[in-house]
Amino acid sequence: MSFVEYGDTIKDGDTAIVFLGHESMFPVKVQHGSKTQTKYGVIRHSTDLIGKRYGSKVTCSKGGWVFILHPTPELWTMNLPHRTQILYSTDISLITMMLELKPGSIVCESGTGSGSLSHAIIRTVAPTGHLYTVEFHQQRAEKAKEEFQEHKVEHLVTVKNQDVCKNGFGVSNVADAVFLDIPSPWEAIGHAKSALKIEGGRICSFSPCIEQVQRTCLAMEEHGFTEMNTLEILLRVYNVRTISLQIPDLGKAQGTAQFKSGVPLKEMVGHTGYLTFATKSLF
Amino acid sequence: MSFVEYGDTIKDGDTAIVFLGHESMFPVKVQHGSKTQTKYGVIRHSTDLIGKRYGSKVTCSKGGWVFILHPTPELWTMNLPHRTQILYSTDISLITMMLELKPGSIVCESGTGSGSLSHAIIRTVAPTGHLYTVEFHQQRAEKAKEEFQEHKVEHLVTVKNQDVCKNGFGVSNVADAVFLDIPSPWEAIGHAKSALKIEGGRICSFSPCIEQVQRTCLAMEEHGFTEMNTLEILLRVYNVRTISLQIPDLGKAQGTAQFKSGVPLKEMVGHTGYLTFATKSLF
Amino acid sequence: MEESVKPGLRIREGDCVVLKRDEVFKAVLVLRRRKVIFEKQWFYLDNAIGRVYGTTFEVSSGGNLQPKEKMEETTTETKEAGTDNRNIVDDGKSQKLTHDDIKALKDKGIKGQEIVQQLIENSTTFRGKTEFAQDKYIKKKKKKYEAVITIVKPSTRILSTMYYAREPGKINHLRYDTLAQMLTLGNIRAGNKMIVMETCAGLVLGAIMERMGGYGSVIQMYPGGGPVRAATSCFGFPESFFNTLYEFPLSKVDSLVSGTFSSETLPSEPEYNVPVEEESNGSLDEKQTLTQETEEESSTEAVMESNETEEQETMDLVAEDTEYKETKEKGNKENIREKQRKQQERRRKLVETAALLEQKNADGLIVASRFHPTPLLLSLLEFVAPSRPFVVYCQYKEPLLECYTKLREKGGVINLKLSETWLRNYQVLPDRSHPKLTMSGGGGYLLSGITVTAEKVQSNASSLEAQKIEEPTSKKRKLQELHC
Amino acid sequence: MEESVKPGLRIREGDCVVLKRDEVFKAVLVLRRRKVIFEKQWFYLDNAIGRVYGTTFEVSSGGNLQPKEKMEETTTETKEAGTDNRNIVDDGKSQKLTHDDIKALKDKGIKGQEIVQQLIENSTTFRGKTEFAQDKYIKKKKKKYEAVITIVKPSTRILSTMYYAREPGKINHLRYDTLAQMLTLGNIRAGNKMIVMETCAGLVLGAIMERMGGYGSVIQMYPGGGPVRAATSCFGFPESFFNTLYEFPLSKVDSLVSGTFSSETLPSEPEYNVPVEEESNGSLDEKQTLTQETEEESSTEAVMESNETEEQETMDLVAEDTEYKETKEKGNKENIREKQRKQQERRRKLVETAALLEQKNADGLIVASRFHPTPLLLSLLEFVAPSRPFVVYCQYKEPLLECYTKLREKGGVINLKLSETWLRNYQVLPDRSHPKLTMSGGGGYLLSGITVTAEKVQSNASSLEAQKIEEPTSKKRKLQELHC
Repeated sequence: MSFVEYGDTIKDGDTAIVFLGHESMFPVKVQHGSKTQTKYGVIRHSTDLIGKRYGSKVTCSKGGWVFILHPTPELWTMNLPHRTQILYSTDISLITMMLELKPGSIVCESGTGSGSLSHAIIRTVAPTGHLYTVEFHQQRAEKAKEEFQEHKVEHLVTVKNQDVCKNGFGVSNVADAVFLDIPSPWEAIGHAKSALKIEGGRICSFSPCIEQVQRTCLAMEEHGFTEMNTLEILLRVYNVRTISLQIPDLGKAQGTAQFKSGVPLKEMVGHTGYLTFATKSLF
Repeated sequence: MSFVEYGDTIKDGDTAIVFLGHESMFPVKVQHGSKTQTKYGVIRHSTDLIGKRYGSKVTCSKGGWVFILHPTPELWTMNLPHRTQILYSTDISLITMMLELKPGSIVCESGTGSGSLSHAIIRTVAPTGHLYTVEFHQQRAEKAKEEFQEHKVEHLVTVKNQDVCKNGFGVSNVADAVFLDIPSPWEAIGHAKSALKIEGGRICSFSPCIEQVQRTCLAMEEHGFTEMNTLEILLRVYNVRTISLQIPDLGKAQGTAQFKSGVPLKEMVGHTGYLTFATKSLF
Repeated sequence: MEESVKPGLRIREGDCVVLKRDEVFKAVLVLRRRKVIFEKQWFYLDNAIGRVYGTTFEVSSGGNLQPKEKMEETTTETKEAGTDNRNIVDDGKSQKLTHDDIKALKDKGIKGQEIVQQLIENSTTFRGKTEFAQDKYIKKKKKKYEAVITIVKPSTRILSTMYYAREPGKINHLRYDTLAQMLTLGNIRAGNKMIVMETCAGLVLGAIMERMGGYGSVIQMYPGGGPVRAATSCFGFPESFFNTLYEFPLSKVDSLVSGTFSSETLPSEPEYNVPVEEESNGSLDEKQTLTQETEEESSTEAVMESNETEEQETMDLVAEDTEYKETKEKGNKENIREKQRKQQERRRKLVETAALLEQKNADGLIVASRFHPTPLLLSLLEFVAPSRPFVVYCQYKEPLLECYTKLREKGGVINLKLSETWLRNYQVLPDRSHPKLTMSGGGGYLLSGITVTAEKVQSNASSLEAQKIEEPTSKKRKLQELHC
Repeated sequence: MEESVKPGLRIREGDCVVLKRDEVFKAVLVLRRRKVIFEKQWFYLDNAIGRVYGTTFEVSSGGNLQPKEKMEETTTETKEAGTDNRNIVDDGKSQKLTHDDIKALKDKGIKGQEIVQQLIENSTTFRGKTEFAQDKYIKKKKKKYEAVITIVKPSTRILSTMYYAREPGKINHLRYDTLAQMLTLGNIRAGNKMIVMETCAGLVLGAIMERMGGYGSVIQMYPGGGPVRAATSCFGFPESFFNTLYEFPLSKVDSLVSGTFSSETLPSEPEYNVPVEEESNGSLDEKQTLTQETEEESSTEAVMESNETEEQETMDLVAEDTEYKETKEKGNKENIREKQRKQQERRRKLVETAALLEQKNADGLIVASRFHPTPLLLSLLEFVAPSRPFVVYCQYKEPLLECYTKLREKGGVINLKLSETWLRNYQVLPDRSHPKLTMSGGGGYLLSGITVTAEKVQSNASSLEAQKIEEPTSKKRKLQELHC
C-alpha cells in the first residue's frame, strides 16, 4: 500500500480504513501483534488483517463485521485527525481540475494544515511531479511530514515550516500551480507569482470570507494575473428512501402509494469557502 | 376587478392578463371598442372580453385561443412594463413574510421602481393598511401613480417623488415595516427608523452587492436595530418530462426505460440580491 | 416611553408568547407560577406579565425574570491579541477554572456576564489568540453562561421558523420560506374565500388567517375526526377571526362532488384525535438525525411547554375557550343534552360549509399535507372558481411529478410550475462576511397553477348563468367587509 | 523572454488549440490559410504558428492575427460621472453615431478600442451616468467592438468548460465541476487500470487519460460500432498515451461475464458511426432553450471548426494519424488485403482486452452515458477489484435511485452516495461583489461507492488464492512504470 499506488493485500505498516457502516469508519495503522477496538469487538492485526485482501469483510471478536478498505486521499480526508479546518473532496475536486493538475505537475501549497488537500495533490501529480507545502505552525508541519512517510509518499513532497507571507515557498519559477489557504492570501500573491514557472501557471486561493477574496483579487490584478474567476461549490447529498404516502380518504379509495425518493439531508454544508482561480501568463 | 379584490366577469376598464401559453402572456387594458393583436389573431374587447368570466378561453380571429386571467400582483410582476430592475415573487414572498405584513399594516417603501413589490404590498395590507412609497425619479413616480389608479388601489397608497436619503418618507412613527431598495440604503436607515412606530417594527433592505449589505448592517447596528439577519433566496424550477433512456445492449436485453423526471432548467437566476432584515425594538 | 404603548402590545396572562434566545424559539402559554424550561434554563413568566412584547429579560436566581433595559455592548477587553495562532498548542489545559469553580460561581448567583469575564481572565491562551478567535471564544461562552431571553409576539414569521427548527416532522418539513412562497403564489389576502387542506399542525391555516386579517372565509378540509389547530392557536388571533373559519371532513368530499352528500351520516361525536403520524422510513430516519443534531435540546420536547401532548386542548383554550370550560363544569346528565345540542350545531355548520363549497367559487386552494397530493387536487379543485391560483406543497418531489401529469391530463389548469427554493443565511460582520456554514438541505417542493374554465363549462352557457344567479351570500358579506 | 520557452509550449501547425474570448471557448485545428469563424469574427491562424500558448491576438483587417503584447488598461476618461440616474430619460436617442457611421469606422480599419472611445464621446447621456453604469456601458461596447482572442492549450478544465457551454447535449449535460468530482471520487491517477464507459464524445475518457499521464491502462467500453473520441483528440496527448488505451464492445460484456466470449463473432468491419443521439423530450426542449439563450452564437456550430460533422475524422487525425493516411493512399485491391490485416489486428487487440477485463482487477469504473446506468453497473462492476471506487454520472436523478437500490440488493458495494453539486460564479469588483446573475440550473447527478469482496469470494479461500497467483502482467508493468 501507498497513497499513490494500490496494493492487493494488507501488509504490516499499511494504513488501512476500517469501515463500520454508512459514513462510520476510521483509519488504522496495521502492525504485527497490534489490536484495534471497534464497537463490534476486537480486530487482531496479525490474524485478521495482514495477508487479507483489501475490501475483505473481517469478523470482529463480538461477531460483528467490518470491511477493511485500501486508503485513498478521499477516504483519508473523511478520516484524518483534524489539526485545523480541512478542505473536503468537493472543493478538492474543483481545485485539482481548475489548477490543471496531472502527473508531473509541480505544485506549491500553503498552509499544509491537516494535509487533506496535500494528499490529494500528491496522488494527482505522482509519479513524476512534486508538492512543496509550507506550514507556519511547527507542530503541524512535523505531523504532516510523519504522515507523508507513513503513507509512503515522502519522495513526492517537501514540507517547509515557514511563513509564506514573509518567506514565500522557498522555490522560484518551478511551479505549474500554487494553492493558498491562509488568512491573508493577498500578502502571498507576490511569492506565489515568483514560485510559478516563467512561462506561467495557475493559482487558486481559498478563503471563507468575501473580504479576503476582495483583497486577494486586487492583489492578483496588481501582480498581473488574468482569467480571474471566483467560484463556490456545494455538495447536495440525497438519501435514497422508499416512501409510503397515504392516499387520503375522500369517501372512496384509500391505501398507500409507494415510491423511491432522493431525499435531501435536513442539513448540509452551506459554505466552506470561496475559490478564486487565476492564470499567470507569459506576458 | 381590482388588484385587491376578485371579480367574476371582465369589465370595461379592467386590466386583464392574456395568457397565450406556458410563460407567455401580457397585460391588456380592457376598453369598449378596443382591439388587441396576438399571434393567434385579433381579440375584440367588446365582444370577446367584456362580460366574459375570468378564466375563460377566448378564440382569436385566426382560430387560436387564449385564456383571459384575472390580474394578481404575481401575474403583474411577470408582465409589468420594466422601468427598472424589478423584484420577483420569490423575493417578494420572503419580504412579505419576514416583514410580518398583513391586513392593516402600514408600510414605507423606497424606491417604487416599476411597482412590482408595491402591488404585492398593497394586496397584503388591504383593506385597512397603507403603503407610503417614495421614488426619486419623477417619471417613474408618475407612472406608478397612474398604474395604482388603473388598478383601483390608489386609496391604499401614497406615492412621493423625493430622495429618501435626504428627505425620508415624509411620515414619522406610523410604519409597521420599511422596505429599502436603493443604491445607498445605509443613508436611509435613520429615516427608516423614524418612520417606524415608536413601539417598533421590521425593516428590510434589498441590495445586489455584498458591500452594500456590509454598510447597511453597520448603519442598522448604529441605529440600534436588532435581530439582524441577511438572507438570500433562489428559485429552482423543474420541468416535468417523460424521459426515455435506452437500455444498453450488453449482448442480451435491449429496449428503453421510461420515467417521469423533474429536470432543472439549464439556466436559472443565480442572484437577485441579499435581503437584510432587522427589528426596531422599543428599547 | 413604555407607558404610551397600546394594551395589545403588552404581555397578558393567558397569552401564547414565544421565547427567543439567539436563533432559538419556543412557544409557551403565559401562566402564573408555572415553571417553564427553555434552553436548559428554568424560570417563571410572572414578571413578564404587563411588560411590552419584545422585552429582553435576564433570569435571576430563583427563576425570576428581570427586564434588561438595554443590551449592553461587550465591554470585555480584547485589546491584546495575537496576529495568528501559530503558537497555540492545544493541550486542553488552557482554562484554569475547573467545572466545580464555575458551578460555585453560578451557585453564588454571579451573573453570566461576570462568569464569562472570569473565564477569559483564567484562560492562559486567550491573549495569544487572534482577535477573531477571541471573539469566537467570547460568543461561545456568552451563549453558555448568559441567560438572556426575549419574549416576542407570535407571527407567521416566528412560528414557522420555530416549527421548522424544533419540530419539522409536525409540519411535514415545510420550511418557512416555502410557506412564504405559498402565501404569495396563492394570492392570500383579505376578502378571499380559501380552501385549505393541511396536516401541518394548523400552521398553514394560521398563516393564511393572519394574511386574511379576519376578512373573507376559510374552509379547512380535515382528515380523520376533526381539524388539528395546535399551531393556529399559537397565533393569538381575536375570537372574531374564527367566525368565518369553516371545516369540512375530507371523507365527505367525494359525496359532495357526486351530489350524494348528506349531513346525516356525520360521525356522531368528533373524536378530535390527533391523527397518528404515519411515519415513513424517511421521516423516521430524519428524526434520528435530528436527535443527533440537537444535542443541546431534546427533540421530543413539545412546542407548547404547558401542553406536552395535549395539542387539542391548547386549541380549545384559545378557539373555543368558553365551550371548553362549560363542558368541564357541567354534570354528566346535562352533558348528554349538551352533547346533543352541540351535535346539532355541528350538523348545521356542516351543511352550511357544504353549501359554501358547492358554490364552486373559492378564490384558491392551498394543500400542504402528509397525504398523496394527486387525489386531493383532483377533487378539491372542483370547488375553485376559474382564474384563481392554487398551491400544493409536498415534502417529496415525486408525488408532485405525478400530480402535475394528472392535472395536465384532466385540464382546467394552466401555468403549472414545479419548484423549490434555496435559502441561504449570511454572516455579515466586518471582514468576516460569508454564508452561514450550515444550511437547510431542502425546504420541500411546490406545485402551483391557475384554474381556468373547463371546456364543458364554456360550451354550456346556461350552467354559467345559473352560477351567476346564485351569487353566494357569504361572498356578498365579504365584499361589504372589504369596503368598510 | 519568449525565446526561453520549451517547444511544447509553442503553437504548432496541426495542433488542436482553443480560442478564448472572455468566457467563450472554441476548439480548432491550426491549419494554414484556413478561415476560422469565432464569435462572429473570421480570421486566419497562420500568424499564431510559432507563438507561445496563452498569447492574446487582435484581429486586424484581412483576418490576420496580431499579437497584443500587453493587455492595455482601459484609459477611457470616466472622471465625470453622475451620482445617480434620476435624470436619465431613456428615449433611445442618446447615441449620435448611427449604425452606418460605425460600419464606416470599421471598414476604415479603425481598431475596436477607438470605436468604443468614439461611441462614448457621441453618447449624450454617458457623462450623466453613475460610474457603475459607465463601466457597464464600456464593458458592453468593448465586448462588441474589440476583437481580442487568446489562444490557449487544451486541458480538461478548458475542454469541459467549453463543451458544457457550447454543446452540452454531446456530453449529456455533464457540467465541468461534476466531471471534477468524478475524477476525484474515482481516485484517478497514474498507474491505475480503469474501465470507462462514456458517451460524452470522449471528453470523460480524455479527462481520465490526462490524470493518468500515460501510466497504467484504460479500457473504454463502447456501444455500437466503435468508440467515439472526438473530444479526446482535442487534448493533444502524445502518441504514447494511446498505447495503453484499450476498447471493448459493450455487446460482448455479457458473454465475457458468462464465460462464452469469442472473438470470432466480432463484426467484420467497424462502422465507426457516430451513434444517433437518442434525444428524449427533455434534451430536445433544452436545445430550444439553448438556442434562445445564445443569440450571439449558433448552437449548431460544431466544436471543431474544421471538421463540422466529421468528428470521427478528427479523432483519427490525432490518434491513428498514420493509419488513416495509409488507407487513403492505397488502391482498392491492396485495400482488401489491408482490411484483412487490420481485422486480424483488431481481433488480437480484442482478445487482449478481454483478457485484461477477465482478470477482474480493475482499479475503478467510471460511467457517464446516455444509457440507463443500472445494467451497465451490474455488469461492469464484475471486472473491478475489491476496495476500489466507482462513479456513475447520469443527467437525471431517477435512474440513479433505481441503480442505488439494485446495487444494494446485489451487494458487494459500500459507501453508496447519491449527490449533485451546486456551482456559483462570483463577480468580485470593488464595491460591486455578488454572485453572477445567472447560474447553471443543474450539473447532473453522481452515484459513487466502493467495491468490497462479495460473500462467495470470502467464503471460498481457494478462489481468492487463485486470483493471487495469476497476478496480471499488465499490472506488473504498471508498477514498474510507477517507480521510474
